[in-house]
Amino acid sequence: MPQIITEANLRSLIDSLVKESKLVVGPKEAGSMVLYQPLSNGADLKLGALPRRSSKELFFPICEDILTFGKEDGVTKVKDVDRASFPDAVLIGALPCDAGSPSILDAVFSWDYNDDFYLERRKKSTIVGIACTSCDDACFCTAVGYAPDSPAGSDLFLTPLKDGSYACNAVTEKGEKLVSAHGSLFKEGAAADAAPLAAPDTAKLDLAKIKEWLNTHFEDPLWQSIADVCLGCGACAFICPACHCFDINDEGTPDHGTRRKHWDACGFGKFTNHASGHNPRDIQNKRYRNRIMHKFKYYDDKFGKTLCTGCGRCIRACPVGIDIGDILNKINVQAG
Amino acid sequence: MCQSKNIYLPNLATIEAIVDETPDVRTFRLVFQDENVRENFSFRAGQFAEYSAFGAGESTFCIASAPTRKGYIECCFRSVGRVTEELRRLEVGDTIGVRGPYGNSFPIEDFYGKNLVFVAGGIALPPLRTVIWNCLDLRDKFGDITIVYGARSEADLVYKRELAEWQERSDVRLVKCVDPGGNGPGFDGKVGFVPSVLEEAAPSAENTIALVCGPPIMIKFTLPVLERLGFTDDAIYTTLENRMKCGVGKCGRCNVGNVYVCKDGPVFTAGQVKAMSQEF
Amino acid sequence: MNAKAQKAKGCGIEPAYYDAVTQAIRSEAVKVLKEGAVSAVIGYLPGRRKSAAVPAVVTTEEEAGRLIFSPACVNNLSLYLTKAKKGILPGGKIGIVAKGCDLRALAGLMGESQIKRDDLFIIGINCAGVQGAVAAGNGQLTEASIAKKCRECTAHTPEGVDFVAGTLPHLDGLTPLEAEELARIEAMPQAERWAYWKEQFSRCIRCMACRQVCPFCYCEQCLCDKNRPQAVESSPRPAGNTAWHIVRAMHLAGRCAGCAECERSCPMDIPLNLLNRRMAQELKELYDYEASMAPQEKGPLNQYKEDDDQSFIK
Amino acid sequence: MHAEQVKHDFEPKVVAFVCTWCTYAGADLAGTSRMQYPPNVRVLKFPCTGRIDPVFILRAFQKGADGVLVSGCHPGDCHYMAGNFHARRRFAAFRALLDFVGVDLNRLQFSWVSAAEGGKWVEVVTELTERVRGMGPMKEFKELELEEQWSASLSTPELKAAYDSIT
Repeated sequence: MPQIITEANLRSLIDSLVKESKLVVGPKEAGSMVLYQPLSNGADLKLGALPRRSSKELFFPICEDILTFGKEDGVTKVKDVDRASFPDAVLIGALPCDAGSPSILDAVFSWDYNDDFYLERRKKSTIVGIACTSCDDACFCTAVGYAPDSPAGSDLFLTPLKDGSYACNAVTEKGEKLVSAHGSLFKEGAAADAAPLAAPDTAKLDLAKIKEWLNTHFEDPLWQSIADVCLGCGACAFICPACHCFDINDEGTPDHGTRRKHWDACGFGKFTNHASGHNPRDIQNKRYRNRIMHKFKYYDDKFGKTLCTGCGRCIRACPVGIDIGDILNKINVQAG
Repeated sequence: MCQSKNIYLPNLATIEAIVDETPDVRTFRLVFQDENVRENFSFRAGQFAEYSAFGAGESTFCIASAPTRKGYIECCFRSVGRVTEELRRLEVGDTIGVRGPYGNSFPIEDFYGKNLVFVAGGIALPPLRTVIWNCLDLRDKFGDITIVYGARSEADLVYKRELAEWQERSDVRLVKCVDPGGNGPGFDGKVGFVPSVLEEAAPSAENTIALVCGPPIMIKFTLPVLERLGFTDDAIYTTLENRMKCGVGKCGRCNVGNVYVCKDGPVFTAGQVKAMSQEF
Repeated sequence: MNAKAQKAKGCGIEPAYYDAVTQAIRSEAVKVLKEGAVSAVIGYLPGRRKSAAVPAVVTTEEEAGRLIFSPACVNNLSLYLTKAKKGILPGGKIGIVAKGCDLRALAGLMGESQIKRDDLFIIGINCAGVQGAVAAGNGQLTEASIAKKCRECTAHTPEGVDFVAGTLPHLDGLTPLEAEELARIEAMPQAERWAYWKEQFSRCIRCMACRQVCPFCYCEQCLCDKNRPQAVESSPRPAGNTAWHIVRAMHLAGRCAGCAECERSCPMDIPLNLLNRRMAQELKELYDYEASMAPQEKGPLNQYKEDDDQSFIK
Repeated sequence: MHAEQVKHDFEPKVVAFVCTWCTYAGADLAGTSRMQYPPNVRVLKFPCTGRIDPVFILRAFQKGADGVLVSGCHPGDCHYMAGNFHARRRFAAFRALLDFVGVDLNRLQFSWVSAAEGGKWVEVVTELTERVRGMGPMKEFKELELEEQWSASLSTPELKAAYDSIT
């Protein structure tokens, strides 16, 4: 028997999680848009819209302190950040294209060296995904192997039902725990019919074929044609659920300061600039190529995963209308 | 409080000695402050570290001292940016941060019994100097050792005292050179660019490994020379020096194609470099 | 906020108007390319999505025949003539499609000696308006989807261009939402204004789209990328964000052409054009300077008069 | 004889950006003439007011200044002919911008002080210092320094201490 939770109870669940001093993050109205933000109560949850930024920032904050330094009586000291104080978190209402991203990023943050900032947050969070019921012409999750009802990455997955309640599917132990700890809010019973799911208007892409094409088309006129238009801003990378490049910078003085890790983008001209002035990716052509290659080839070469969930955010955000879905389609066609 | 390691947390080290190699290149001899780290820090020739000037940031340099010499490490840098200028302001006794060692290394054990040719240009001698001393400290394990080293001008030659020492030694053949116009009166080396001086010196490729390090333009012209001398791609080693921030394969800026230079490199054979995406 | 203005209703602009402009652009672009008068035309091509158009540098008659003008043609193409995008254009005279607001940017760039009028063939558009940042998906221009800048446009008709595309339809007067918002913020007590901007800037993610999309941000080395000394913190925290946006507005004061591309391209919907407008307003009041479609030799901040106001100086 | 020093609860930090030809010499004159003025002011000299980038003023506020003074040669007296004329326009615009984002302009003072006006220097500095003292610390920018995006906010004692050290 599946577990069912009504919408009112879902909001009550948030209330009680907040009471348990958990950090509850979910889609919330923020001015003209919806953003994943900490919810202070159940009423804050705003479902049915794709938040402007992805939920990756719960695990990989836009900017975080990684250590502090300073001088005590003239002696330089370095202090670690107390990661034990990272709060237990529940990400609630994450759409499949967002819920899926941490499981992609786990690989890079834990190969050989463990980035404990990411991993500690990851360990302490439970992801409650929700099936997606609305989409627009930028969505292409189905093209890259996700789906509006894909529970990949979720610990607990909610499917909206026609009667306004949600069918709950515990995907992992974390999800089961969440349900059993708040058993009174869930009830067992026959599920009503599922609400109609979003249906992105894209054909499934053959990612293996695309990768094969990328293997042999490091030099291709395609890159130049995109680079001519691309402005080299970081909008696409920053709102992407899977982009994970970062910069490390010191702020403050040698006497009192903080070392911070913050988002960076491979589209920026200075990203790879050497101190000598030599820049391996000196033109936009190479930088945009790196973006596509990293997502659909390099990451797969290294970690066996594609670095894209098809959320379409980069398409909506691009100031000059560069459309990664369109580019992939073109490659797909060229690859035969 | 028990938590797992913060991979971005540097060890503190004290600057024990400062040597000015050229007007803008400086060597630090560093000693770790923590006794435990001092005792246990070990690395292999070719590995690099992230050095921090607190308040300015971190910069990536190779560890320039030989792994065979314990108790300290050395780094060598040219002041060109925010961090290196801040480092330059530091004095003996000041504290800097060191994270590492990171990356792969030269497979020295595989070179046992072989002749070695070192080819370096300018500020790129430090990554090879660690290997040179490593090999000289185990001198009887190797055959002939030839060092071809050049810089723009006499003043730009780094490690001048060590060059003199190598020149004195009978078991090392040192060919030093400067670019045309960079020689002062009484310069005792050759005048010419590294690739042509190397061609002239013509070390035998027989049972020999070549280790090349220098600016991209020098490498570009040196590889064909080595090929003409009979070196195969697998007998040529070089290091890639890309911009890095994390040093541990996370931040995503040092990659050349699917190769993370900070983890898979920085030491590569010429064959490996040729197989990479040509973007470095 | 005006409730009537928020209501989605037709702007009274027929799709036929955009079709006519499109046809005019196509035939002129094809003509000048064929004659060899220009080596390339910078214009708009349709995107895969209805609500998107993509800037393009077209060099063949065939491509020129696909150029469009639609409510999705939001970009200020003058950006592609600056050194920020150097290397993408072939040599020789370049054709460019320009709306009135873009034309002011072209004039500004000419005033700053970045481009020469003689090197350009300008296809001006009698522009009825384009869509705003959050566009409705169907590509139709409605009162809800029209860009804020277009609601109070004073540059519908291009001046000093080589060719004018389209005839301006009748335009209904729209409420000047942005001017109202500007007045509202100006009327706030100072602490409230600080709180307003603090909230806006805190959303900034430092993607630099506002800088990259601006035709006047063509510096090869932006002050904000410098770290010796570091003028503005590079990390996307409220402190550095605030500094960045103040610096940006200041560097554009007296130069900004009012195309509002910065605000449109901001993925976090920060009302950046309010800053630009406030500066433009101040410079108009103080020095009677306005961005115009005709190049002006000097901007208000690189000239002076001996009797300029100095009542604020002791 | 030194005047009796009054103890205040709050000693504001005032940063003065001055041109080297006029105001710096004027401040020097005030010093050599043994005129008394509040020690709260930190003087930074520049070749010309035309070199004083608005970003310096911003930076001063960010790094803990409670008040900023910008001072140079009288119009017509610029060592470089027109530097202060250009600066005048730029500062007029910058004031408007700061006002628009909600910075209290009472914390920012511009003045012309010539090399002969030691007395005016004392007057300007004293007035600004006392005015800012009355207004209390410049909290706005300092608070910004404390703010984080929600995903990064932490409140460990170490971080708090690091922030508190911004002076």
